[in-house]
Amino acid sequence: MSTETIAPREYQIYSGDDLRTNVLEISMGPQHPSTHGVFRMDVSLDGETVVKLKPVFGYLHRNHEKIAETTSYLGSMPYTDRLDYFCSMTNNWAYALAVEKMAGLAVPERAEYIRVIMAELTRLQNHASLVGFLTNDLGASGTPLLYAIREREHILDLFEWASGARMMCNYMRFGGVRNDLPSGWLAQCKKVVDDFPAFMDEFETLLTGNEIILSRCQNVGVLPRDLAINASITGPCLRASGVDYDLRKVDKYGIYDRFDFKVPLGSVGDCYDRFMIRLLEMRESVKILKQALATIPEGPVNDSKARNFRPKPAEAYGRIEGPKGELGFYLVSDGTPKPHRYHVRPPSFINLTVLEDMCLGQKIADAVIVLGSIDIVLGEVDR
Amino acid sequence: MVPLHYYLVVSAILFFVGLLGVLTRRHAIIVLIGVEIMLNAANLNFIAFWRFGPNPDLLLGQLFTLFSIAIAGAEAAVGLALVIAVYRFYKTPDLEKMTSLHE
Amino acid sequence: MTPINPDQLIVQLTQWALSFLDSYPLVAVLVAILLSTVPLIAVFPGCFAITTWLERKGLARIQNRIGPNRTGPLGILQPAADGIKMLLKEDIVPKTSDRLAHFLAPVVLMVPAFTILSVLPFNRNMIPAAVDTGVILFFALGSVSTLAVFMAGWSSRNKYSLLGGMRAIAQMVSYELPLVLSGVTVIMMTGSLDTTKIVAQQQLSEWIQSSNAGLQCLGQIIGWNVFTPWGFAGFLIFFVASLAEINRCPFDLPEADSEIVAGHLTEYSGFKYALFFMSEYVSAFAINGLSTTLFLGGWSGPNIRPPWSDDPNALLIPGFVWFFAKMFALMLVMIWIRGTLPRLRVDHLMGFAWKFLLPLAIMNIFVGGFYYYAPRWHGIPVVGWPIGFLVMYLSYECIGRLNRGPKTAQRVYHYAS
Amino acid sequence: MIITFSILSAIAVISALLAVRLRNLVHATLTLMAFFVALAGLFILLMAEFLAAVQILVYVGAVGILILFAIMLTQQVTGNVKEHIEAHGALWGLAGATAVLLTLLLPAILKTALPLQPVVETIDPSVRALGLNLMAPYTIALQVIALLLTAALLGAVVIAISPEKSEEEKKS
Repeated sequence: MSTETIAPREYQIYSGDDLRTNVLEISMGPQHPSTHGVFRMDVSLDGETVVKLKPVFGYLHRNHEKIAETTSYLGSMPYTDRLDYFCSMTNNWAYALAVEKMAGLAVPERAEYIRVIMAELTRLQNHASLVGFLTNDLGASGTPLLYAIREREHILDLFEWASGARMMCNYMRFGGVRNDLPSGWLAQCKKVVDDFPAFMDEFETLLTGNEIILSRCQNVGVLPRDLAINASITGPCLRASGVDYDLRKVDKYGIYDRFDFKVPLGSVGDCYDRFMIRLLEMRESVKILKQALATIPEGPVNDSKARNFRPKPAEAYGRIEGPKGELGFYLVSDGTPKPHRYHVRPPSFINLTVLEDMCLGQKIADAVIVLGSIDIVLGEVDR
Repeated sequence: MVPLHYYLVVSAILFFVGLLGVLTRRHAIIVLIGVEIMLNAANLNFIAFWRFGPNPDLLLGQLFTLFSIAIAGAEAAVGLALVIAVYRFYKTPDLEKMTSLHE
Repeated sequence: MTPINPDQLIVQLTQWALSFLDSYPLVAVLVAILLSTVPLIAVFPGCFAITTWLERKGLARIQNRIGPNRTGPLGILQPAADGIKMLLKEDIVPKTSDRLAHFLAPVVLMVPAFTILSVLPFNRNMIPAAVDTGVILFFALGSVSTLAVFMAGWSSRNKYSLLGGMRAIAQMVSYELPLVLSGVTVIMMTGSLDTTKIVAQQQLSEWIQSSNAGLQCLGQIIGWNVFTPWGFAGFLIFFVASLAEINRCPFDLPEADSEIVAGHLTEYSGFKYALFFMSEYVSAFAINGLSTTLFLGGWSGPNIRPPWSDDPNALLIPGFVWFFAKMFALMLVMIWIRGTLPRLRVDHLMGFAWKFLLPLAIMNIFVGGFYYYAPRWHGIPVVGWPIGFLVMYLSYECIGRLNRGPKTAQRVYHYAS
Repeated sequence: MIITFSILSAIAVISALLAVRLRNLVHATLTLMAFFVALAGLFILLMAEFLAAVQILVYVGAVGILILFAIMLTQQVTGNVKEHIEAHGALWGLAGATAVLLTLLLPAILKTALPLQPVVETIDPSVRALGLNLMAPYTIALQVIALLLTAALLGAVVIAISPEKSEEEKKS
C-alpha cells in the first residue's frame, strides 16, 4: 500500500479546432465483450479517436491480501491460484519463493526442476491463449484462439495429471512441490513439448505475416522505453519496449542459471512487438523445457518439515518472472503462524497503469487491442 | 389514367410545403430540406409534362429531371458544407443569428 | 402442348396455371404477382436458415470444433430452434429510445433486401421483375439499407449503437462507389442495365445451339465475364466491396463485437433482432446473386440440351440450380473469410475503399473500354486479353505499393546478449 | 391507377409537411426520405423507371445521408436532437406560402386546358435512348453538369475544412 499520492494526470482534451463535435463518453465495461473480465474503461471519444481513457477496476476485489493475513502460510497457497487464474503454477511458485526466503527453507533438486517445468508450461499456455485472445480482440472470430485452446488443453491435461486440477493447481509447497510426478508424466510432457513447435509454426504462419494484423498492430499503442521503465512495467510488455530485463536472467531464481535460453527484445514497443515477443518467448520456453526434461534428476520433491511453521520475525520479498511480468509477494512475519503483512505485486495491475498513455490519440478499436496486448487477468488486477 | 391536373396540383402543394419550410423555419438544415422539397416538386412537373406532352420519345422531361437531380445533389453538398462552416463560426444553426453582414 | 423442358418447367407450369384465368384479367394479374413474389419470400428465408447452419458448421470446422450437433442429425434443426427461441424472446425496447424509428428500422432494412431480389434472373424467363433498369434499381434500393442501419443506431439511444450506425453509414457510402463502378464495366460491355441481357451476353449462343454436347457445355461457361481481365478484376473488386456493403468480416465494423458490442444491433432483441439478422443474410444473397449475374454467368453453367426437345435454348439442368450453386459458393467463401481474417480498423477501411478499390475500379473501366475496341482474331480477343490483363495486374501492383508505404513491415527481432 | 396515385401523393404531401414541421431534426429527415421514396413511386407511375431509381439512389442514398451527417455534426450527437429555435415568423411565412399556392399556382393549373390522357398509352422508356440523348444532343449539358459536380465536390471540401487545419496541412 503506497501512501504516496500521485497527482491526477492532466488530460489533454482535444480542443476541437474545426468542428467542435461533442466528445462521446463511453463506459466500456464492466460488461463488455473484450475487457477480459469485469473491467471498465471510461473512454471519451472524439469521433473514433480516444481523447481520454480512465481504467476503472475493483469489481472483482475479494480482499485477497487481508484474508491471507488471517490464514496460516500454507492456507493461502490455494488462494494464490485465484490471482491469475491462467497461471496458478507460477503464482504458487512466487508465494513459495517468498516464504522460503523468509523461513530459509531449501528446495530439493528434483523439485526445482519440476517447478521450472511447470512454470514454463504455464508460460506456454498463457502466451498461446493471450495471442489467441488478442486476435479475438482484433475480430478474428475466434479461430486462432481455438487453435491456442487446443494446445492449451494438452498442457492442462499435464497439470491435471500431476496436481489433480486443471487450473487451480495448488501444486507447489514451501520447500518443494506437493507430490512427485506420476509415472509416465515426463514422457507425456516430452511429447507435448516436442509437438509444440509444430503448433508454433502453424500459428506464426497464420498470424505474423497477415497484412491486417500488421497494419492493425504495428505502431499502435506504442509504449516508449522510458515510460515503460518509469511506470515499472515488467514482463513481455517491458521487453517489447526494448528493455533487457528478465528476472530469470537477473535474479536467476530457482535453477534458471543452468539453462541456456535467450531473451527476445522488441524495438518499437507497439502491440505488434508485444505480440511477437510472446511468440518468441514461447520458443525459448520450449528450449528450457527440453533442457529441463533431459536433465531432471531423481530424488525427493519436498521438505516434509515445512508444513505448519512459525517463521522468525522477518520480512521477505519473493519474485519471479511470471508470464505476465514480475509477480512478487512481500511478506512480514511476526513469529505467529500467520503472516503479519502479505502484499502482492501483481504484474497485470501495474502494467495496466500505462493503458491511457498507450491509447490516447488512437482509435477506439486500438484501445481494445492495446488492452489485449497488455495481457491482464482481472483476478490479479483486483485481488 | 390519372389526368395531368392531378399531378400538377400535387406538385403545387408540394412546392407550397417546401416554401412553407423555407419561410417558417429558422434552422439552416430545415431550410435546406424545404429547398429540396421544392426542387422535387419541380421535378415531378417535368416528368408529368413529359409523360403527357406531345412528344414523349424525345425524353426531354426525363433529361431535364436528370440534370435537375444532379444539380440538386451538388446543391445539397455545397449547402450542407456551408451549414457546417457557418455553424463552426457562429456555433448555432439559427439563420436569424447569422447577421454579421447586417451589423 | 409444348414439349416439356426441364429448365422451363416452373415457367411452363405458371403459364399453364395462368391460362385458366384468361377470362379474368385482374385476377390473373394478381395471381401472377403472387406467383412471382411468394416464392421469393418463401425460398430466401429457407436459404437463410440453411446458411446460418452452414455458417455455424463451417466456422466450427475451421476452428477445430464440432458446431451445433444436438438438434436433429448434424444439428440441422438448429435454425428452427434458433427461430423459435428468437420469436419467444421478450422484445426489449430501451426506455429512452425513439420508439417509432426503433420499430421501423428492421422493417426498412427488410423491405429493400427482399425487393432487390426481384431483379435477379434465376433462370431463363424466370425473373420476378424484368425491368429495363435492373442493375441500377438494385443499387438504388440497396442504398436504402444504409438508412435503416442509421435509424437502428440512432434510435436506440445507445452510444455503441450510434457509433455502429455512423460507422455503417461511412462504410456503406464509401464502398458503394467501387461496387457500382466495378459493375459499370459489365454494364458498359453489355450495353444494358437489364440483368437478363447481361446473362444472355455471357453465353455463346452459336456454341450452345450447335449439335456437339461438349460445345454446348463450353458455350455456357466460356463467355463468363470473370474469364476476361476486366471481368476478373471487376469480380474481385465487386466481391470485396460487397463484403463491406453487407457488413461481413473483415469489414464488420458496424457490428464489431470486440469494440462496440454489437453496433447498431446492441439494443435489439427477439423478433426485431431476428428480422435484422435475416435481412442481412438476404442482402448477402442478393449481392452474391448480383455478382453471380454480372460476372459468373448468372444461371448458366455446364449444361446440355435434352435430347427430346426441339427448342434450341432448352437445357437439361434447370438454370436456377446453377444460380443457387454459385450463390451458395460465394456464401461459403464469405464464411471462409470470416473464419480466417481479423477485422480492419476504421481508417484502414476508408483508405482501402478510396485509395485502393476506387482507383482500381476506375482503371478497370478503361481496361474494359480497351478490351471492347481492341482488334480480335476470329472473334478471339488476342490483343485485348493479354494487354488488359497486364494493365490490370500492373495497376494492382502499383496502387498496392503506393498504398502500403513504409508503415508496415516484417520485423527482425534481436535477443539480449 | 388512381388509387395508387392517391396513396403515393398522400404519402408525399404528408411526409413533406412533417419534414418541414417536425421539431426533431432526425425525424424530419426520415420523413423527408419517405417523401423522396413516394415521389419515386410517382415517377414509376409516370413510367420513368430510370429516374425513380436515380431519385432513390441520389436523394435517399446520398442527399438524405448528407443531411443526417450535417445534423450529427451540428447537434448534440446523443442527446436531444430537437430544435430549440422559436419560429416567430411562422404566421407570416404561412400566409406568404398560402398566398403563393392559392393565388398563383392552383388557379393557373385549374384554368389551363391540360391533356387528360397521355398521347401514347405505354412508353418503352429505354435507358439506352436516354443515354444516347445524353451523349449526342446534350453532351455539353452533361459536361457542364460533370464540371459542376466536380466543382461542388471540391467546394464542399474546401468549405468544410477548417481554415486553421488547411494551413497546418500546407505547412506539413
